[in-house]
Amino acid sequence: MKILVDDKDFDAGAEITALRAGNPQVGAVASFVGLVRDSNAGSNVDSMTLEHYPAMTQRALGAIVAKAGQRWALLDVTVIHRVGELHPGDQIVLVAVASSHRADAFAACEFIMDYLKTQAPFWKKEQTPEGPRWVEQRATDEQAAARWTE
Amino acid sequence: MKILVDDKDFDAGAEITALRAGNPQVGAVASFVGLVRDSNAGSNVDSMTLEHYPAMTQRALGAIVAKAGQRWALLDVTVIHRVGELHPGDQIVLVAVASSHRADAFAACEFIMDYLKTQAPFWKKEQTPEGPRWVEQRATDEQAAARWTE
Amino acid sequence: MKLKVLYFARLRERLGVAEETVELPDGMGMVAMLLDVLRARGGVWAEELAAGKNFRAAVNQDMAGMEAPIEDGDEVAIFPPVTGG
Amino acid sequence: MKLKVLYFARLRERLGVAEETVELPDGMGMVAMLLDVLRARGGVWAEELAAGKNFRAAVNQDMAGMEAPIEDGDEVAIFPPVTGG
Repeated sequence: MKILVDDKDFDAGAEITALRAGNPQVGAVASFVGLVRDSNAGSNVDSMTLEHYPAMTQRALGAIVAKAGQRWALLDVTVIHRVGELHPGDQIVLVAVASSHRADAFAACEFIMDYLKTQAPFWKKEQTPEGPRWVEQRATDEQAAARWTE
Repeated sequence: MKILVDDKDFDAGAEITALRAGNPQVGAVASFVGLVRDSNAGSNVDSMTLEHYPAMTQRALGAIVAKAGQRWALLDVTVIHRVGELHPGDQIVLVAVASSHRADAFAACEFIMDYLKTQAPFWKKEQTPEGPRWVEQRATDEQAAARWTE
Repeated sequence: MKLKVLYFARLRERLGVAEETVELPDGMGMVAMLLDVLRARGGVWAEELAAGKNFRAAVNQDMAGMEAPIEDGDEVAIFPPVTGG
Repeated sequence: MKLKVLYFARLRERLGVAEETVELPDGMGMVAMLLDVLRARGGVWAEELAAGKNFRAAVNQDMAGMEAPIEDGDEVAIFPPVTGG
Protein backbone atom coordinates (compact mmCIF):
# COMPACT_ATOMS: atom_id res chain seq x y z
CA MET A 1 0.00 0.00 0.00
CA LYS A 2 1.27 3.42 -0.93
CA ILE A 3 -0.34 6.65 0.24
CA LEU A 4 1.30 9.89 -0.69
CA VAL A 5 0.33 13.54 -0.30
CA ASP A 6 2.70 15.76 -2.22
CA ASP A 7 2.97 19.05 -4.08
CA LYS A 8 4.88 17.34 -6.89
CA ASP A 9 3.31 15.75 -9.98
CA PHE A 10 3.16 11.96 -10.36
CA ASP A 11 3.63 9.50 -13.22
CA ALA A 12 0.35 7.59 -13.34
CA GLY A 13 1.72 4.96 -15.72
CA ALA A 14 4.76 4.25 -13.56
CA GLU A 15 2.54 3.96 -10.47
CA ILE A 16 0.20 1.51 -12.19
CA THR A 17 3.14 -0.55 -13.41
CA ALA A 18 4.75 -0.58 -9.96
CA LEU A 19 1.48 -1.65 -8.38
CA ARG A 20 1.35 -4.91 -10.28
CA ALA A 21 5.09 -5.55 -10.67
CA GLY A 22 6.25 -8.86 -9.29
CA ASN A 23 2.82 -10.17 -8.32
CA PRO A 24 1.53 -12.60 -10.95
CA GLN A 25 -1.72 -12.97 -8.98
CA VAL A 26 -2.74 -9.50 -10.18
CA GLY A 27 -5.27 -9.93 -12.98
CA ALA A 28 -6.88 -6.50 -12.81
CA VAL A 29 -5.75 -2.94 -12.13
CA ALA A 30 -8.47 -0.30 -12.01
CA SER A 31 -7.29 3.26 -11.73
CA PHE A 32 -8.57 6.79 -11.64
CA VAL A 33 -6.86 10.10 -12.37
CA GLY A 34 -8.59 13.34 -11.41
CA LEU A 35 -7.51 16.47 -13.28
CA VAL A 36 -8.00 20.22 -13.01
CA ARG A 37 -10.57 21.37 -15.57
CA ASP A 38 -10.40 24.81 -17.16
CA SER A 39 -13.96 25.59 -16.12
CA ASN A 40 -16.21 24.71 -13.22
CA ALA A 41 -19.71 25.78 -12.19
CA GLY A 42 -19.94 28.21 -15.09
CA SER A 43 -16.65 30.04 -14.59
CA ASN A 44 -13.24 29.73 -16.17
CA VAL A 45 -10.62 28.41 -13.79
CA ASP A 46 -7.15 29.93 -14.11
CA SER A 47 -5.59 27.98 -11.26
CA MET A 48 -6.49 26.13 -8.11
CA THR A 49 -4.89 25.84 -4.69
CA LEU A 50 -5.34 22.66 -2.71
CA GLU A 51 -5.17 23.09 1.05
CA HIS A 52 -5.15 20.13 3.43
CA TYR A 53 -4.92 19.20 7.11
CA PRO A 54 -1.48 17.61 7.12
CA ALA A 55 -1.74 15.75 10.43
CA MET A 56 -4.99 14.14 9.34
CA THR A 57 -4.66 13.55 5.59
CA GLN A 58 -2.49 10.44 5.53
CA ARG A 59 -4.49 8.93 8.36
CA ALA A 60 -7.84 9.60 6.65
CA LEU A 61 -6.65 8.14 3.34
CA GLY A 62 -5.23 5.10 5.15
CA ALA A 63 -8.56 4.51 6.88
CA ILE A 64 -10.45 4.69 3.57
CA VAL A 65 -8.06 2.24 1.92
CA ALA A 66 -8.29 -0.11 4.92
CA LYS A 67 -12.08 -0.01 4.70
CA ALA A 68 -11.89 -0.94 1.01
CA GLY A 69 -9.52 -3.78 1.87
CA GLN A 70 -12.02 -5.22 4.33
CA ARG A 71 -14.76 -5.14 1.75
CA TRP A 72 -13.02 -6.48 -1.37
CA ALA A 73 -10.17 -8.88 -2.14
CA LEU A 74 -7.38 -6.44 -2.96
CA LEU A 75 -3.73 -7.16 -3.63
CA ASP A 76 -2.38 -3.60 -3.51
CA VAL A 77 -3.55 0.02 -3.55
CA THR A 78 -1.85 3.30 -4.39
CA VAL A 79 -3.35 6.69 -3.55
CA ILE A 80 -1.55 9.92 -4.45
CA HIS A 81 -3.08 13.32 -3.83
CA ARG A 82 -1.47 16.60 -4.70
CA VAL A 83 -1.61 19.81 -2.70
CA GLY A 84 -0.55 23.37 -3.48
CA GLU A 85 -1.11 25.34 -6.67
CA LEU A 86 -2.35 23.50 -9.75
CA HIS A 87 -3.41 24.58 -13.23
CA PRO A 88 -5.92 23.28 -15.79
CA GLY A 89 -4.76 19.93 -17.15
CA ASP A 90 -2.73 19.15 -14.00
CA GLN A 91 -3.23 15.85 -12.24
CA ILE A 92 -4.83 16.13 -8.79
CA VAL A 93 -5.31 12.57 -7.62
CA LEU A 94 -4.49 8.98 -8.53
CA VAL A 95 -6.21 5.94 -7.10
CA ALA A 96 -5.00 2.59 -8.44
CA VAL A 97 -6.22 -0.77 -7.17
CA ALA A 98 -4.79 -4.22 -7.97
CA SER A 99 -6.85 -7.36 -7.54
CA SER A 100 -7.16 -10.82 -9.01
CA HIS A 101 -10.52 -9.93 -10.52
CA ARG A 102 -11.92 -6.84 -12.17
CA ALA A 103 -15.16 -6.48 -10.19
CA ASP A 104 -13.20 -6.04 -6.95
CA ALA A 105 -10.71 -3.64 -8.54
CA PHE A 106 -13.42 -1.43 -10.07
CA ALA A 107 -15.60 -1.33 -6.97
CA ALA A 108 -12.73 -0.57 -4.59
CA CYS A 109 -11.31 2.15 -6.85
CA GLU A 110 -14.64 3.94 -7.09
CA PHE A 111 -15.32 3.43 -3.37
CA ILE A 112 -11.97 4.99 -2.44
CA MET A 113 -12.62 7.99 -4.70
CA ASP A 114 -16.14 8.47 -3.32
CA TYR A 115 -14.92 8.36 0.28
CA LEU A 116 -11.90 10.52 -0.47
CA LYS A 117 -14.31 13.15 -1.84
CA THR A 118 -16.27 13.26 1.43
CA GLN A 119 -13.83 12.10 4.15
CA ALA A 120 -10.31 13.24 3.28
CA PRO A 121 -9.41 16.75 4.48
CA PHE A 122 -8.64 18.57 1.24
CA TRP A 123 -10.15 21.88 0.11
CA LYS A 124 -9.94 23.54 -3.28
CA LYS A 125 -9.79 27.26 -3.87
CA GLU A 126 -10.17 28.35 -7.48
CA GLN A 127 -8.81 31.48 -9.09
CA THR A 128 -11.34 32.70 -11.66
CA PRO A 129 -11.65 35.91 -13.73
CA GLU A 130 -14.32 36.95 -11.18
CA GLY A 131 -11.90 36.45 -8.29
CA PRO A 132 -10.98 33.63 -5.93
CA ARG A 133 -13.62 31.24 -4.59
CA TRP A 134 -13.70 28.15 -2.41
CA VAL A 135 -15.17 25.12 -4.16
CA GLU A 136 -18.37 23.92 -2.50
CA GLN A 137 -18.97 20.23 -1.94
CA ARG A 138 -21.52 18.89 -4.41
CA ALA A 139 -24.59 17.05 -3.15
CA THR A 140 -23.79 14.30 -5.67
CA ASP A 141 -20.52 13.62 -3.83
CA GLU A 142 -22.35 12.94 -0.55
CA GLN A 143 -24.81 10.75 -2.45
CA ALA A 144 -22.03 8.83 -4.18
CA ALA A 145 -20.42 7.97 -0.83
CA ALA A 146 -23.77 7.17 0.80
CA ARG A 147 -24.69 4.51 -1.75
CA TRP A 148 -21.89 2.23 -0.46
CA THR A 149 -23.68 1.92 2.87
CA GLU A 150 -27.07 1.01 1.39
CA MET B 1 -11.43 7.33 -30.00
CA LYS B 2 -8.68 4.76 -30.39
CA ILE B 3 -9.35 1.05 -30.78
CA LEU B 4 -6.41 -1.22 -31.37
CA VAL B 5 -5.99 -4.98 -31.59
CA ASP B 6 -2.35 -5.92 -31.63
CA ASP B 7 0.13 -8.63 -30.70
CA LYS B 8 2.48 -5.99 -29.28
CA ASP B 9 2.52 -4.74 -25.70
CA PHE B 10 1.23 -1.25 -24.84
CA ASP B 11 2.29 1.53 -22.47
CA ALA B 12 -0.77 2.10 -20.28
CA GLY B 13 0.61 5.31 -18.80
CA ALA B 14 1.36 6.83 -22.21
CA GLU B 15 -2.13 5.90 -23.41
CA ILE B 16 -3.78 7.49 -20.38
CA THR B 17 -1.70 10.64 -20.83
CA ALA B 18 -2.48 10.82 -24.55
CA LEU B 19 -6.18 10.41 -23.84
CA ARG B 20 -6.41 13.62 -21.84
CA ALA B 21 -3.68 15.63 -23.55
CA GLY B 22 -4.85 18.94 -24.94
CA ASN B 23 -8.38 18.76 -23.62
CA PRO B 24 -8.73 20.84 -20.43
CA GLN B 25 -12.36 19.74 -20.14
CA VAL B 26 -11.15 16.31 -19.00
CA GLY B 27 -11.57 16.12 -15.23
CA ALA B 28 -11.58 12.34 -14.88
CA VAL B 29 -9.81 9.41 -16.50
CA ALA B 30 -10.90 5.95 -15.38
CA SER B 31 -8.89 3.06 -16.71
CA PHE B 32 -8.56 -0.66 -16.46
CA VAL B 33 -5.68 -2.99 -17.25
CA GLY B 34 -6.28 -6.74 -17.46
CA LEU B 35 -3.28 -9.01 -16.93
CA VAL B 36 -2.40 -12.67 -17.33
CA ARG B 37 -2.38 -14.36 -13.93
CA ASP B 38 -0.08 -17.27 -13.15
CA SER B 39 -2.98 -19.43 -12.06
CA ASN B 40 -6.62 -19.81 -13.02
CA ALA B 41 -9.38 -22.19 -11.98
CA GLY B 42 -7.01 -24.20 -9.80
CA SER B 43 -4.17 -24.70 -12.29
CA ASN B 44 -0.90 -22.98 -12.92
CA VAL B 45 -0.83 -21.07 -16.20
CA ASP B 46 2.46 -21.16 -18.09
CA SER B 47 1.26 -19.15 -21.05
CA MET B 48 -1.90 -18.15 -22.88
CA THR B 49 -2.78 -17.71 -26.52
CA LEU B 50 -5.42 -15.17 -27.48
CA GLU B 51 -7.26 -15.95 -30.69
CA HIS B 52 -9.71 -13.53 -32.27
CA TYR B 53 -11.98 -13.04 -35.28
CA PRO B 54 -10.06 -10.31 -37.06
CA ALA B 55 -12.83 -9.09 -39.38
CA MET B 56 -15.19 -8.66 -36.44
CA THR B 57 -13.01 -7.56 -33.52
CA GLN B 58 -12.53 -3.89 -34.32
CA ARG B 59 -16.18 -3.59 -35.30
CA ALA B 60 -17.41 -5.23 -32.10
CA LEU B 61 -15.20 -3.03 -29.90
CA GLY B 62 -16.32 0.07 -31.83
CA ALA B 63 -19.96 -0.83 -31.25
CA ILE B 64 -19.39 -1.29 -27.50
CA VAL B 65 -17.60 2.06 -27.21
CA ALA B 66 -20.36 3.77 -29.25
CA LYS B 67 -22.98 2.31 -26.94
CA ALA B 68 -21.07 3.69 -23.91
CA GLY B 69 -20.88 7.08 -25.64
CA GLN B 70 -24.66 7.20 -26.02
CA ARG B 71 -25.16 6.42 -22.37
CA TRP B 72 -22.59 8.66 -20.66
CA ALA B 73 -20.96 12.02 -21.37
CA LEU B 74 -17.54 10.90 -22.58
CA LEU B 75 -14.73 12.99 -24.04
CA ASP B 76 -12.50 10.19 -25.35
CA VAL B 77 -12.00 6.45 -25.10
CA THR B 78 -9.04 4.14 -25.77
CA VAL B 79 -9.37 0.37 -26.02
CA ILE B 80 -6.34 -1.82 -26.70
CA HIS B 81 -6.58 -5.60 -26.74
CA ARG B 82 -3.68 -7.92 -27.36
CA VAL B 83 -3.74 -11.18 -29.29
CA GLY B 84 -1.20 -13.97 -29.70
CA GLU B 85 0.93 -15.61 -27.02
CA LEU B 86 1.11 -14.00 -23.59
CA HIS B 87 2.71 -14.96 -20.29
CA PRO B 88 1.86 -14.38 -16.62
CA GLY B 89 2.23 -10.69 -15.78
CA ASP B 90 1.65 -9.61 -19.39
CA GLN B 91 -0.95 -6.97 -20.13
CA ILE B 92 -3.99 -8.24 -22.06
CA VAL B 93 -6.32 -5.28 -22.31
CA LEU B 94 -6.53 -1.56 -21.60
CA VAL B 95 -9.74 0.44 -21.41
CA ALA B 96 -9.33 4.14 -20.61
CA VAL B 97 -12.20 6.63 -20.54
CA ALA B 98 -11.96 10.42 -20.27
CA SER B 99 -14.89 12.50 -19.09
CA SER B 100 -15.55 15.77 -17.27
CA HIS B 101 -16.85 13.87 -14.23
CA ARG B 102 -15.78 10.72 -12.45
CA ALA B 103 -19.13 8.94 -12.28
CA ASP B 104 -19.39 8.88 -16.09
CA ALA B 105 -15.77 7.78 -16.51
CA PHE B 106 -16.06 4.93 -14.00
CA ALA B 107 -19.40 3.65 -15.28
CA ALA B 108 -18.37 3.73 -18.94
CA CYS B 109 -15.03 2.03 -18.24
CA GLU B 110 -16.67 -0.83 -16.36
CA PHE B 111 -19.48 -1.08 -18.94
CA ILE B 112 -16.97 -1.38 -21.79
CA MET B 113 -15.05 -4.11 -19.94
CA ASP B 114 -18.24 -6.03 -19.12
CA TYR B 115 -19.44 -5.91 -22.73
CA LEU B 116 -16.00 -6.70 -24.10
CA LYS B 117 -16.02 -9.84 -21.93
CA THR B 118 -19.28 -11.07 -23.49
CA GLN B 119 -19.45 -9.44 -26.95
CA ALA B 120 -15.96 -9.08 -28.39
CA PRO B 121 -14.69 -12.13 -30.30
CA PHE B 122 -11.60 -13.13 -28.31
CA TRP B 123 -10.84 -16.58 -26.95
CA LYS B 124 -8.14 -17.63 -24.50
CA LYS B 125 -6.31 -20.93 -24.57
CA GLU B 126 -4.13 -21.63 -21.56
CA GLN B 127 -1.05 -23.82 -21.40
CA THR B 128 -0.97 -25.56 -18.03
CA PRO B 129 1.17 -28.37 -16.56
CA GLU B 130 -1.86 -30.63 -17.24
CA GLY B 131 -1.92 -29.62 -20.90
CA PRO B 132 -3.66 -26.97 -22.99
CA ARG B 133 -7.24 -25.92 -22.28
CA TRP B 134 -9.68 -23.35 -23.62
CA VAL B 135 -10.89 -20.90 -21.00
CA GLU B 136 -14.63 -21.19 -20.38
CA GLN B 137 -16.76 -18.06 -20.05
CA ARG B 138 -17.72 -17.47 -16.43
CA ALA B 139 -21.37 -17.07 -15.49
CA THR B 140 -20.38 -13.94 -13.56
CA ASP B 141 -19.27 -12.32 -16.84
CA GLU B 142 -22.72 -12.76 -18.38
CA GLN B 143 -24.26 -11.43 -15.17
CA ALA B 144 -21.93 -8.42 -15.12
CA ALA B 145 -22.99 -7.45 -18.65
CA ALA B 146 -26.67 -8.13 -17.98
CA ARG B 147 -26.88 -5.73 -15.04
CA TRP B 148 -26.42 -2.75 -17.41
CA THR B 149 -29.74 -3.51 -19.05
CA GLU B 150 -31.70 -3.76 -15.82
CA MET C 1 -27.29 -19.70 -51.70
CA LYS C 2 -23.67 -19.80 -50.65
CA LEU C 3 -22.39 -18.84 -47.20
CA LYS C 4 -18.86 -18.36 -45.98
CA VAL C 5 -18.78 -20.13 -42.61
CA LEU C 6 -16.03 -19.57 -40.04
CA TYR C 7 -15.25 -21.48 -36.84
CA PHE C 8 -13.16 -20.24 -33.95
CA ALA C 9 -11.33 -21.42 -30.87
CA ARG C 10 -12.43 -24.72 -29.31
CA LEU C 11 -15.04 -25.27 -32.05
CA ARG C 12 -12.46 -24.73 -34.79
CA GLU C 13 -10.25 -27.35 -33.16
CA ARG C 14 -13.02 -29.88 -32.52
CA LEU C 15 -14.60 -29.54 -35.95
CA GLY C 16 -11.20 -29.53 -37.62
CA VAL C 17 -12.03 -26.66 -39.97
CA ALA C 18 -11.49 -22.90 -39.74
CA GLU C 19 -13.38 -21.78 -42.81
CA GLU C 20 -15.56 -23.35 -45.49
CA THR C 21 -18.23 -22.50 -48.02
CA VAL C 22 -21.62 -24.01 -47.27
CA GLU C 23 -24.30 -24.19 -49.91
CA LEU C 24 -27.88 -24.04 -48.70
CA PRO C 25 -31.09 -24.42 -50.72
CA ASP C 26 -32.46 -21.03 -51.71
CA GLY C 27 -35.16 -19.88 -49.38
CA MET C 28 -33.49 -21.03 -46.18
CA GLY C 29 -33.01 -17.88 -44.29
CA MET C 30 -32.04 -18.21 -40.63
CA VAL C 31 -28.91 -19.06 -38.68
CA ALA C 32 -30.83 -21.95 -37.11
CA MET C 33 -31.26 -23.57 -40.51
CA LEU C 34 -27.56 -23.42 -41.28
CA LEU C 35 -26.99 -25.16 -37.96
CA ASP C 36 -29.47 -27.89 -38.90
CA VAL C 37 -27.51 -28.53 -42.08
CA LEU C 38 -24.22 -28.69 -40.18
CA ARG C 39 -25.65 -31.02 -37.52
CA ALA C 40 -26.92 -33.33 -40.26
CA ARG C 41 -23.25 -34.12 -41.00
CA GLY C 42 -23.37 -36.24 -37.85
CA GLY C 43 -20.39 -37.18 -35.69
CA VAL C 44 -18.59 -34.29 -34.03
CA TRP C 45 -20.84 -31.80 -35.87
CA ALA C 46 -24.01 -33.21 -34.34
CA GLU C 47 -22.28 -33.39 -30.99
CA GLU C 48 -20.69 -29.94 -30.80
CA LEU C 49 -23.61 -28.05 -32.31
CA ALA C 50 -26.35 -29.92 -30.40
CA ALA C 51 -29.15 -27.66 -29.18
CA GLY C 52 -28.06 -27.76 -25.53
CA LYS C 53 -24.46 -26.79 -26.32
CA ASN C 54 -23.15 -23.38 -25.48
CA PHE C 55 -22.09 -21.64 -28.70
CA ARG C 56 -22.60 -18.26 -30.34
CA ALA C 57 -23.01 -17.02 -33.90
CA ALA C 58 -22.25 -13.84 -35.82
CA VAL C 59 -23.63 -12.83 -39.22
CA ASN C 60 -21.47 -10.46 -41.21
CA GLN C 61 -19.38 -9.73 -38.11
CA ASP C 62 -22.31 -8.88 -35.84
CA MET C 63 -23.39 -11.08 -32.96
CA ALA C 64 -26.58 -12.84 -34.08
CA GLY C 65 -29.25 -15.02 -32.54
CA MET C 66 -30.48 -18.29 -33.98
CA GLU C 67 -33.38 -16.45 -35.67
CA ALA C 68 -31.13 -13.91 -37.41
CA PRO C 69 -31.70 -13.82 -41.20
CA ILE C 70 -28.97 -14.98 -43.58
CA GLU C 71 -28.60 -14.26 -47.27
CA ASP C 72 -26.49 -15.44 -50.17
CA GLY C 73 -22.92 -14.23 -49.73
CA ASP C 74 -23.15 -13.71 -45.96
CA GLU C 75 -20.28 -14.53 -43.64
CA VAL C 76 -21.51 -16.60 -40.71
CA ALA C 77 -19.21 -17.40 -37.79
CA ILE C 78 -19.83 -20.01 -35.12
CA PHE C 79 -17.81 -20.00 -31.93
CA PRO C 80 -17.80 -20.69 -28.18
CA PRO C 81 -18.77 -17.91 -25.75
CA VAL C 82 -16.04 -15.29 -25.89
CA THR C 83 -13.37 -15.08 -23.19
CA GLY C 84 -11.31 -11.97 -23.92
CA GLY C 85 -10.45 -9.10 -21.62
CA MET D 1 -9.27 21.68 29.97
CA LYS D 2 -7.25 22.98 27.06
CA LEU D 3 -7.91 22.15 23.44
CA LYS D 4 -5.86 22.87 20.36
CA VAL D 5 -8.37 24.11 17.80
CA LEU D 6 -7.60 24.30 14.07
CA TYR D 7 -9.57 25.96 11.28
CA PHE D 8 -9.21 25.24 7.58
CA ALA D 9 -10.05 26.63 4.16
CA ARG D 10 -12.98 29.08 3.93
CA LEU D 11 -13.53 28.96 7.71
CA ARG D 12 -9.88 29.74 8.41
CA GLU D 13 -10.17 32.77 6.14
CA ARG D 14 -13.48 34.01 7.52
CA LEU D 15 -12.57 33.53 11.16
CA GLY D 16 -9.12 34.98 10.57
CA VAL D 17 -7.34 32.29 12.60
CA ALA D 18 -5.67 29.02 11.66
CA GLU D 19 -4.92 27.65 15.10
CA GLU D 20 -5.57 28.62 18.69
CA THR D 21 -5.74 27.17 22.17
CA VAL D 22 -9.22 27.21 23.69
CA GLU D 23 -9.75 26.73 27.39
CA LEU D 24 -13.00 25.10 28.43
CA PRO D 25 -14.33 24.53 31.93
CA ASP D 26 -13.52 21.02 33.12
CA GLY D 27 -16.42 18.66 32.62
CA MET D 28 -17.44 19.96 29.22
CA GLY D 29 -16.99 16.98 27.01
CA MET D 30 -18.52 17.20 23.53
CA VAL D 31 -17.63 18.91 20.27
CA ALA D 32 -21.01 20.68 20.44
CA MET D 33 -19.97 22.40 23.67
CA LEU D 34 -16.77 23.74 22.15
CA LEU D 35 -18.89 25.16 19.33
CA ASP D 36 -21.18 26.87 21.85
CA VAL D 37 -18.16 28.56 23.39
CA LEU D 38 -16.90 29.69 19.99
CA ARG D 39 -20.33 31.00 18.93
CA ALA D 40 -20.55 32.97 22.14
CA ARG D 41 -17.74 35.15 20.78
CA GLY D 42 -20.40 36.69 18.54
CA GLY D 43 -19.79 38.39 15.17
CA VAL D 44 -18.33 36.20 12.45
CA TRP D 45 -18.03 33.32 14.94
CA ALA D 46 -21.74 33.24 15.66
CA GLU D 47 -22.46 33.64 11.97
CA GLU D 48 -20.13 31.02 10.49
CA LEU D 49 -20.71 28.38 13.17
CA ALA D 50 -24.51 28.84 13.39
CA ALA D 51 -26.42 25.58 13.70
CA GLY D 52 -27.73 25.66 10.12
CA LYS D 53 -24.27 26.18 8.62
CA ASN D 54 -22.51 23.42 6.77
CA PHE D 55 -19.28 22.60 8.57
CA ARG D 56 -17.48 19.50 9.77
CA ALA D 57 -15.28 18.62 12.74
CA ALA D 58 -12.47 16.20 13.49
CA VAL D 59 -11.17 15.17 16.90
CA ASN D 60 -7.55 14.03 17.03
CA GLN D 61 -7.51 13.73 13.21
CA ASP D 62 -10.65 11.61 12.93
CA MET D 63 -13.92 12.89 11.48
CA ALA D 64 -16.27 13.46 14.40
CA GLY D 65 -19.90 14.29 14.95
CA MET D 66 -21.19 17.03 17.25
CA GLU D 67 -21.66 14.48 20.03
CA ALA D 68 -18.08 13.19 19.86
CA PRO D 69 -16.29 13.34 23.25
CA ILE D 70 -13.39 15.72 23.79
CA GLU D 71 -10.74 15.66 26.50
CA ASP D 72 -7.98 17.86 27.76
CA GLY D 73 -5.17 18.03 25.20
CA ASP D 74 -7.28 17.01 22.22
CA GLU D 75 -6.81 18.52 18.80
CA VAL D 76 -10.15 19.61 17.37
CA ALA D 77 -10.42 20.83 13.79
CA ILE D 78 -13.36 22.71 12.31
CA PHE D 79 -13.69 23.05 8.55
CA PRO D 80 -16.08 23.23 5.58
CA PRO D 81 -17.17 20.02 3.82
CA VAL D 82 -14.09 18.64 2.07
CA THR D 83 -13.59 19.09 -1.68
CA GLY D 84 -10.51 17.09 -2.69
CA GLY D 85 -10.15 14.49 -5.39
